[in-house]
Amino acid sequence: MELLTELWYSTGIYQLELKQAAMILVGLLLLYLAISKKFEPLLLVPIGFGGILANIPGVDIALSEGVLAQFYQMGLSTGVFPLLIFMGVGAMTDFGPLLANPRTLLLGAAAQFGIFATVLGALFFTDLGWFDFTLQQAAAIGIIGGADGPTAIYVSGILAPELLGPIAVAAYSYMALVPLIQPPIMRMFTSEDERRIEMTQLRVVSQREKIIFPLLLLILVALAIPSAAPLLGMFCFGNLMKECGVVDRLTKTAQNALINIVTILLGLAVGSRLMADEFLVASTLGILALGMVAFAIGTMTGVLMGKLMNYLSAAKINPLIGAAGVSAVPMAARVVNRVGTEANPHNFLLMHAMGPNVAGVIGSAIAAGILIEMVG
Amino acid sequence: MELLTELWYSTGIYQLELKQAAMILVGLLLLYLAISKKFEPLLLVPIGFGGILANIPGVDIALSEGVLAQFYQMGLSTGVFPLLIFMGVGAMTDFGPLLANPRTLLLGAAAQFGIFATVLGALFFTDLGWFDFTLQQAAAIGIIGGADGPTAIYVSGILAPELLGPIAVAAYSYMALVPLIQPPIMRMFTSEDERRIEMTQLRVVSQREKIIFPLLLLILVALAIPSAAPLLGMFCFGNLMKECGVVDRLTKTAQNALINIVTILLGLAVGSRLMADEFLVASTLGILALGMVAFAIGTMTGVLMGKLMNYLSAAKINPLIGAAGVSAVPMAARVVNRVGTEANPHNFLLMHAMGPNVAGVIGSAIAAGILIEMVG
Amino acid sequence: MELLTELWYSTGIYQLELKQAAMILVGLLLLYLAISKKFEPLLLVPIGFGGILANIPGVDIALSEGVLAQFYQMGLSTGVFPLLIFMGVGAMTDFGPLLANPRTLLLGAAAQFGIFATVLGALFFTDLGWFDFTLQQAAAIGIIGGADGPTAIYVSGILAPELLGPIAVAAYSYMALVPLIQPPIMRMFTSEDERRIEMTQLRVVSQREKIIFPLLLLILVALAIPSAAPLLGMFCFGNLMKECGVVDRLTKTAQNALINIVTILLGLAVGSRLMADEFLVASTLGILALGMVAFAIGTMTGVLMGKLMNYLSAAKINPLIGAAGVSAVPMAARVVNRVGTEANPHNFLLMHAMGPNVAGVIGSAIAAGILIEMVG
Amino acid sequence: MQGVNLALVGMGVVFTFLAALVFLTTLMSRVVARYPAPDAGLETIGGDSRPASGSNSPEGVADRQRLVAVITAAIRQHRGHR
Amino acid sequence: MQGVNLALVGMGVVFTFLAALVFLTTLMSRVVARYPAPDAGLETIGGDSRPASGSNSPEGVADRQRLVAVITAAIRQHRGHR
Amino acid sequence: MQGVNLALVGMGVVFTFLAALVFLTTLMSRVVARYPAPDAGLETIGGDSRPASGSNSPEGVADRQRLVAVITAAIRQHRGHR
Ligand code: NA
Ligand code: NA
Ligand code: NA
Repeated sequence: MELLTELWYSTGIYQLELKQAAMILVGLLLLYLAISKKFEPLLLVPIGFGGILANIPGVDIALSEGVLAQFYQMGLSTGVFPLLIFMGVGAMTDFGPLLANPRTLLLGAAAQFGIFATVLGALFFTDLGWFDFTLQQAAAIGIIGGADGPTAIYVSGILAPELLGPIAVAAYSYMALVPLIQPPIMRMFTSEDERRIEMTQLRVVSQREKIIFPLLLLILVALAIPSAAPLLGMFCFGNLMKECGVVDRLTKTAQNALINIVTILLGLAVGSRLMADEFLVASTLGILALGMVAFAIGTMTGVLMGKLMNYLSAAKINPLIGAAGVSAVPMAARVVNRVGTEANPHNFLLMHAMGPNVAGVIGSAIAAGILIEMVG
Repeated sequence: MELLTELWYSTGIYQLELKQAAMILVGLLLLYLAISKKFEPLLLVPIGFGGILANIPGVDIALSEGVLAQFYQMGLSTGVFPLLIFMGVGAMTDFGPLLANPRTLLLGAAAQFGIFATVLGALFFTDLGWFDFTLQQAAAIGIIGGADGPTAIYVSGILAPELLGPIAVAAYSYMALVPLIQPPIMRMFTSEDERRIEMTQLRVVSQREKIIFPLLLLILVALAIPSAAPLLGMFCFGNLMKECGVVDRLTKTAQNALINIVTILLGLAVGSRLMADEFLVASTLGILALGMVAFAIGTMTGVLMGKLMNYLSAAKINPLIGAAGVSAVPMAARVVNRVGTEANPHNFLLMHAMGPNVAGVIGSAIAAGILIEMVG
Repeated sequence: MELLTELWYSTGIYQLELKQAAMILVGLLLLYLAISKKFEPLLLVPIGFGGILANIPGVDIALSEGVLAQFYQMGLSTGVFPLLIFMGVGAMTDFGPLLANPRTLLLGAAAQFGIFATVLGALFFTDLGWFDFTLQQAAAIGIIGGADGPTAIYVSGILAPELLGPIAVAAYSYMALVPLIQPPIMRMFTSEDERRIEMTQLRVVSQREKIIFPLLLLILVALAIPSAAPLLGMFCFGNLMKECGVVDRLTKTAQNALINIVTILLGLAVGSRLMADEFLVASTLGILALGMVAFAIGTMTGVLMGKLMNYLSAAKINPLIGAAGVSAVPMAARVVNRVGTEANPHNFLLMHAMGPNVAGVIGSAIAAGILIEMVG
Repeated sequence: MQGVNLALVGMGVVFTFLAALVFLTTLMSRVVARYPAPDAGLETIGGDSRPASGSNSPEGVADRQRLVAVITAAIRQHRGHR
Repeated sequence: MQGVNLALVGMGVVFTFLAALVFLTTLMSRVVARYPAPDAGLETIGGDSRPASGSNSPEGVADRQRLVAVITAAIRQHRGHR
Repeated sequence: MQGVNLALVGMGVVFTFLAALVFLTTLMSRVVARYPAPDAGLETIGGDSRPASGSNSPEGVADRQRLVAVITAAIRQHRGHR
């Protein structure tokens, strides 16, 4: 009898707290969005599932010696997982369109204003007394506006590990929402005529340029902003492996087995930060709200920069491609293409938008370096 | 001269103890069984080879900073390796046949009686003074009857790491021996008429059922037996990745590169526990004997449950499929099919046996959770 | 204003020391050799890139908690990475030609004289006061003459981790230079007539011989030189997986995903040892010079042994194949074939050279074991 | 004694759990059947609907089918010509 | 105040960095164009020249091209015969 | 002095070891030849019998051979038609 009582005390249903039940529902919601709505499923399936595991009462999965806690210790608190993913992303990135039209790098710079505006917003909310974000936390929240998952996870792992869960969820959710968030803003800040602008075809880019570019970028980062070097270094390494053409077997592994293994482990480890005690706090709402603002502002400043460049430059530039500067590769570039085709069926902006799109990855890694340098 | 003497002292032949030589022969025997007799070669080749390495005198391979000792520390004493393998197995499991006929889950429950009977047997042997097993050790030995390698390794890693070597060897050897162990027992407890029973074809199962099932199972485990959640959680995660259809690149890696890498490392790490001092003890004989008994009893209770269900149910059930409830996927299901075809050439039981077969995986993970909860 | 000054102090250009700039150029040079000249690109691309990352001022990438430092701690200071690579190399090695003509093993023995001569050379330089190498360091330098990357890295990780960077760079660079270093030496020590010798076709080798050979080798190593057992054990394990034919999925992973992942991580970790303070020292020049001598002497003794065997044996042996005994698989065997074809267009020595070539791998692992045993 | 308790409670829990799972699974299947998916084309048969390995992406499958069709045609032609 | 500084300096650095990168990239492309590679056959178009996955080894590519050629021919024949 | 010892002993051990391996390997090959395997169909030639990469399963090989045969036939046809 006593044994049965003890058994009953050991069940999850006896130990379950309301907030844990709520977080299990949040995990299921993330899985629903990932599977039915195709919200960044590669990340949100592991994150959502990890979130459920992290909130099972009576067993340590996300704490102490639990398996998700071990994944977290192994790869997130060390920064290894996001850096390896960045290497894999580098090995899948084509800088061709960017090299064909290097000025589009400036669009990737402009769109990072979303990051810094959000940092200001978070500090402003703290001044108002609505939330209580430290400077480190505000910086980590701002990086959501970089629209780049591994960068956001890397930065918040350094500056504000206690917010890693909500920041990662916000980053990947809003990236998935790019097709909903961006178009209204893009239309608001451009005229029909601007959206109709056709751009001239991109020039041919040689393999040697593609090989030299990641090295050039690496050296420039090393000389200017060393704190961005881990992120951009691994990114350039992946890209160099891809472009140099002599280590194809390593490239294939970096693009497949390695990035997939790390994605599974990273997703589960991020999920382990969705523990009720950490996630169900007021600041999560603030993070979700600020993240949305960051995306919106980045889109806006990217488009405005596109307008300015179109105004100043001899060659026509469709300002829509500025919206791709937030990164969210390749979703944002596809959105640009779609909005462009709506205005002018002969408009194929996809390749033109890929330049600012990958420039946005560089831009947000630079912004990450500055934030780590100045507030870390 | 002195140098040559020292050199002679450093050779393996000078330092070799008889029991190490014996264990090297055991390792060679395991390799012979794996390679020539096809005994679970994916596990027994690494385990056997690791066993040889672990018994080389004069060099630390399985101890202190040796490479196998590092694999052991990394993945077995933490539980990470068996859990990742379980994830991969989940990603290769099809719950379709089970969903088409959910009652077969009960066959997977009945066959777990082998586990608990063996725990009793181990404690009885201890009472008799033949062996000296603690309650923890008895529980770890019992789980051999679960006929599921990762579960056995996971449980004995928690409850009785000092027995991990013999338990893993027994588990995989008997799984390989399923085609020899099971048929006589299956024939003993069924009549020719029962073995001839043909079963109606399984209904169509929708993808949505296959997606929801692992989540349903996870939630039920979380509410009822949290201590089984690490094992079944990783299993359900792997299965959800496979069935959800939106993360195919992760599924493929979980089914291939990841599970293969972990299998190699886990096999070598298990082999490191075949050190002479740990393996060549009387209790190993007890473990081998009890493991055999566990398989036999599980087969018997599975078949008897099949008879009972056939008696009670409207739809005919061939009791043979109860034998697949021990798990040993997919070997036990194939054995069922073969024995069924012998009795009736028109009998195709393979798909019908896959239901209890995967149910046995769930059943033994639940049993593992209870054992960890009650004696851990 | 103060902020801008601080920012300026944080730039790489402000903090860059001359020697770091020099090492970044060394890294670029290695990348140039790897990419344009195809110098062992699979290793030298990661090593060169890692070398650049390790010399970026103002950020810890190769030190303390930096990502490359973590890779180093994880896999090089533990010996795990070179051993896993050796396993993968084993899984790609075919002992068929060696088994068809086992006497060629002696050529793989003779070529290891380069190792020991170089150890003597390093100690001699120390006696002269030119350098200051300890016995451990001399042994680690000598192993460059083994012409086998993982062996060199494994040994220097144990005996002289402070020299790991230059030793690995020398080992891989000279392996790449085999087509330049070896032919003049081969021609110098052979007559035109000897180079013209055609060898009889190799006999058929059964699969059973191929399965038994790695086990035979393992047992012999275990009995004779246990300190070589970690290296040769992992090598034989990989080879057994390949030849036994029952674990093909593990073999494929060991040959692809696993070895590629480890190669990337090992290359970056080796690169982390190219920090200016460690690399830009006089001893590096000594290591580069001695490494070259080691290759040359090994080639010479291999060829001389070939002449001796040709003189003593009934069956004709082309002494050129002795040069393949240094290992540098498969480059050295190809060089032998090319030099042989120059002398006699009907001469196809490739398969005959593969025997001594893989024998050289065994020979240098044995030599490594002796060095670890005697000076470790 | 401890062992007997363990065995009884253990088997009890295993059975209860799997019986509950039978019930919930049956219920789930009925609910799913009542509310059919918008895209009913995805229904699959009791056996495994997708191979455990190999590319499962729609394009991959289509590619493979096309390749098979082409090769089948080539074989047929080849045989016809002999 | 701290935040405003951070935002101003941050955006300043991001812009300066990427502007420098525009300049250096343009310069690099010009230099590369001036000194053409010995094997100019490797020039590729602005889009991605090689598929992100799949074997990129020269033999692999050649094999694939040959395969595609063969299959195209087979298809054409096949259609012609119908 | 220490170095000379090391070199002498080292080369001695390397040679002794590999000479022993020559002896044992030769012996092993003879024993294997005397007791032929039950399934002698597995004999392979001195060179590598299986490609280092790629699927080695019998079906895989058969598939590949069939594919090659088909493609060869298609090529021959294709050339014949031109
Ligand atoms: Na960005
Ligand atoms: Na079971
Ligand atoms: Na060698």
